[in-house]
Amino acid sequence: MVRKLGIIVVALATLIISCSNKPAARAKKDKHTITIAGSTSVMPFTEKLAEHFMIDHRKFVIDVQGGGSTAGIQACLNNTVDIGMSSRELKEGEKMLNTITICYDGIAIVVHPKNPLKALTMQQVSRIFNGEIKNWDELGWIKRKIDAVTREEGSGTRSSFEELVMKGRGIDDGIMVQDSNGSVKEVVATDPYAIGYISLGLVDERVKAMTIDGVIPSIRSIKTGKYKIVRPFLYVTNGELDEDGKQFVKFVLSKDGQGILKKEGLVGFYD
Amino acid sequence: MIKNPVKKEQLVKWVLVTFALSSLLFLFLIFIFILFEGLPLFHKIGLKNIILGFKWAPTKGSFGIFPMIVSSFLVTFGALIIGAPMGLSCAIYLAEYSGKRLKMFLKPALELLAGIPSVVYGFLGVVYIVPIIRDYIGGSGFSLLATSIILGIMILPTVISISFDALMSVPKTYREGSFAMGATKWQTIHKVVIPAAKSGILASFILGMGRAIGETMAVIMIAGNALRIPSSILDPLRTLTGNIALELAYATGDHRLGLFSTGIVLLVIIMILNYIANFGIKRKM
Amino acid sequence: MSTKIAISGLRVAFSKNEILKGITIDVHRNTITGFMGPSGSGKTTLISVINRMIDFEENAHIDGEVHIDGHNILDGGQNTVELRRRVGTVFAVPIPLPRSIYENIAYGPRLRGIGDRIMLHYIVEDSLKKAFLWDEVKDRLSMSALKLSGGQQQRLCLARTLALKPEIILLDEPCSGLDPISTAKIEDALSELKKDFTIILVSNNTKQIARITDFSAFFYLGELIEYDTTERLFTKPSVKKTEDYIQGKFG
Amino acid sequence: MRINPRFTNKFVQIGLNLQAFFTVGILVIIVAIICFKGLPYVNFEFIFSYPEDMGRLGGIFPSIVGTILLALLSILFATPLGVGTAIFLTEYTKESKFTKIIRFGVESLAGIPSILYGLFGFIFFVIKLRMGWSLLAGVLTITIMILPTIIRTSEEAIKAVPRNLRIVSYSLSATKWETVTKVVLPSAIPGILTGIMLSVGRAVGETAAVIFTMGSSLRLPTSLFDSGRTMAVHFYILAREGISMEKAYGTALVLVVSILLINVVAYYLMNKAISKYS
Repeated sequence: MVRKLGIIVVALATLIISCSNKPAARAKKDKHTITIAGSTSVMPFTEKLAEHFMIDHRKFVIDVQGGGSTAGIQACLNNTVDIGMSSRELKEGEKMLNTITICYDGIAIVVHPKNPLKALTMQQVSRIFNGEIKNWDELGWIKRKIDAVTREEGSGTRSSFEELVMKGRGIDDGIMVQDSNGSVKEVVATDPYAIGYISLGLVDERVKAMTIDGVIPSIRSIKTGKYKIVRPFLYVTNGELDEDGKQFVKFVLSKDGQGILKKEGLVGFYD
Repeated sequence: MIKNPVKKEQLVKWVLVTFALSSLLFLFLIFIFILFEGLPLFHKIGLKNIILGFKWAPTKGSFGIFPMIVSSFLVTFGALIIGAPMGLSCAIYLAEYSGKRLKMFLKPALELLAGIPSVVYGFLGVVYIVPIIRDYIGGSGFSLLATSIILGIMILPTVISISFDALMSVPKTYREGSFAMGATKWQTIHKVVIPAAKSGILASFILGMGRAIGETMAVIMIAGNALRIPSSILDPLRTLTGNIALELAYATGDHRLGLFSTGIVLLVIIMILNYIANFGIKRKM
Repeated sequence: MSTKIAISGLRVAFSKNEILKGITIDVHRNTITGFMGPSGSGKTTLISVINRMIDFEENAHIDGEVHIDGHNILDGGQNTVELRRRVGTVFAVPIPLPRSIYENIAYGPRLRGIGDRIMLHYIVEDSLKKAFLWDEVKDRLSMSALKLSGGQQQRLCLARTLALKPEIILLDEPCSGLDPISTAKIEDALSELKKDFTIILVSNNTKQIARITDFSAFFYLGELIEYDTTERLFTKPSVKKTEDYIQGKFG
Repeated sequence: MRINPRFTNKFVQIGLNLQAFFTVGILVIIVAIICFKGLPYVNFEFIFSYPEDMGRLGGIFPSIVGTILLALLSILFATPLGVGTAIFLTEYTKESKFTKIIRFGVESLAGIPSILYGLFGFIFFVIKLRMGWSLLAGVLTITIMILPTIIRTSEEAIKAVPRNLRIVSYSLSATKWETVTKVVLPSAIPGILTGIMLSVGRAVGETAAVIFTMGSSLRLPTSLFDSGRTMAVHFYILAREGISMEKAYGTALVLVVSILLINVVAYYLMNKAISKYS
């Protein structure tokens, strides 16, 4: 009994010690593991790409994690992941990383399908999120409070939204906050009086994308540069990628990979 | 295996002491690491600016969490307003009115439900409570009211179980004495049993508060997480726990430190509540 | 006849309450010695000193010396585990361990490191035979000991003690809760056992003491009133108190 | 005005009856909703196949494995620590300042909300010890979280073992440790198992502490350093991101049923432990 307990204690201790130098250990352990983490906006698409990639490359294991753009970039800087995902441009202090733009994504302003309004101006959107416009009747609908939903501090989508739409105005504190594209969409899809912003790739029949300044968000309008609320989806790497990573990135940028992204409503490099 | 029994006994004792100390070590580590991460920000920004500050914009240098402290207390009291009377009357029913068989069945059944994961409560809140509030009362539904209802239900098992034990531990002679003086059952319960079990019932409320204030995932699903102090029960709000869970995965630098200072404030509140429940009240029992 | 246990000037107090007030007595090898006296006389406390089970009582203060084979067992360096192997105890209420009959008997030998199955089996059979229980349980050794009757349980406890191969056996009113038949069986067993062991029988039953012991001691309120051969003590007690007790005038 | 006390008495009795059934009703409804909504989607395939398209299609097999691994490994670590502590507190020491401090530590650990365990696990195991989001980080965090439950239930169980059995064991020349392992623990096992089962239930249902330490990778974890997703986390993500309500209900059903089963076993063992000595 004593011995058993002893073994357990020793095992526990060894485990804790052995994992303090784990990144190196893992790199050696399995040659074909690629770890990717970061933006929750990019994550679902990366997962899809990985699923397809692994069908043809059975020896590969691709580990895709969320965490957010900033966390992904930090993890990349610490070498805890092979590839970081970001849904915003790099900031000062992050610029030493290599970036690979895998595609572009529009940010759609979405409302519930029952909402009769079809178009807003950029100005109106920013005033809604700034808290200046509080009721739908100010925009020509019923007398009912607007349930605006934003993303949380630190999100790449929010950071792009602030830069492209708010242009320096603050987002009001009274506005609801959700922590992913999916949860924003879920609120908008269930609340007829809600408005939010999500990745264009996630827009489906459950939510309605608004025309902004007369332009409907679509792959075409993004390509032609008419739709302005667009941000890049980036893969960031710290120095050169290893061969495994290169193979995956090559697949992502290939016609097949880009085709998958296009099917998801993203704007790639092929037509 | 060590043959000398005396030496072996000594060894065993030391191993067990180490095991017992591990709990203290873990508590210490938790405190140290949360404090270590969060305190530098208190130093940098100032205690007052964090605890009494109204603006939370960690990427822009504002770390005020006063609205979240207020909101945490609001949902906790909201949960108590809903859960305490329901839980207490359920406990009174179980302890004083129900038959032995029903008691044997209901009490464990209620306690089993304490095991239902909080995310399930949150999910049902989103699917059922939030739309009902939105359609029939107003607002977006993601609100203080919805959160209080869900938390109120979540603390029921805690309140029921501990109040029940407190009521059951009131000696039979108290009741018999009261009946002998011609009191009705309710008069006995109301004037004799409840006062005698008062500290246990209070402890159940405080432990329920502890559960409500610490709840996270269910809360971020239904609270709406807005940063302002709600001005009505239909407004969305963000609790301390919600703040941590919403932003932890994303945060770096000062932002992360800000979440750890949120953690410190939460930890302090919880420790005070636990202290009151465990040492202030139980001791009198 | 040589001395096995020599107790001198033994005082035991719990907090300020003195239970034994200076006891001096010699117990002889291969005899049955009866300790008798009304409740509160300190006889149970006395035997709990001999096997050092008194260590588990809180606030016990012990003074004096208890020598077994010339060695003071109240010494700080005494190995109590070893002592309890040499001094076996049977308690007033039979307390079988919640396991099988076989495992109850084998418990002690196993602790001493005896793992050999044949050896263990021999010890179990031998001990049960000596306790006059073998015939009743030989077919159901794997049955839970808790299912035995009270009398059988007490003989099981005796057998369990015998399996330790002790030198001394302390019995604390072993027959207090038993029917006459079970009592007779235990008494028969004890009379056989004194050939190999030194036995101390604590009892409030003067007739039992008279029936089976060689020496008797009478205790009263923590003091040893009289100690002699059983025959002499019961026929010509030198103290009036002893006579009154034996005749059942108090107790 | 004075209301007739007999009337009040009857009134209160009826009120309490209704109230109690209302409360029980709510809780029954919760379970019923999960069952009825989830049942159509739960089948052999759902349980044993891999998820596709982030869980929109397919089953929940990896999250079931992740849950089992997390729960089993956590109790593997927490049980010796917890039972050892309980043995120390009950058998090896008298009540003193020292035991008071340890009890205070245990009580405090029990009161810390899971998000703070998540916060701690994240900074300590994931970041400082560089485990990354991994099964190991999750296991160690949950180990600390369930430790108080195991200590408290084991202590109760050990205390319930009659003192007589210990005395007998000592009288048969057992040492303290032999007495503990051969007599006390075997008798206390049902009670200890109750604590373990309750802890398993807690680990299975936990989200906040798990998501920040074990991560949320949908892969089947194959080593301690792999990230993984438990059923509770999977359910949370499915429901919150609106990926699939059907799969969410299905997952919720599997989750709730397993927790209820675990708790029922715990109660069964507890009753067994109680009836043993009374």
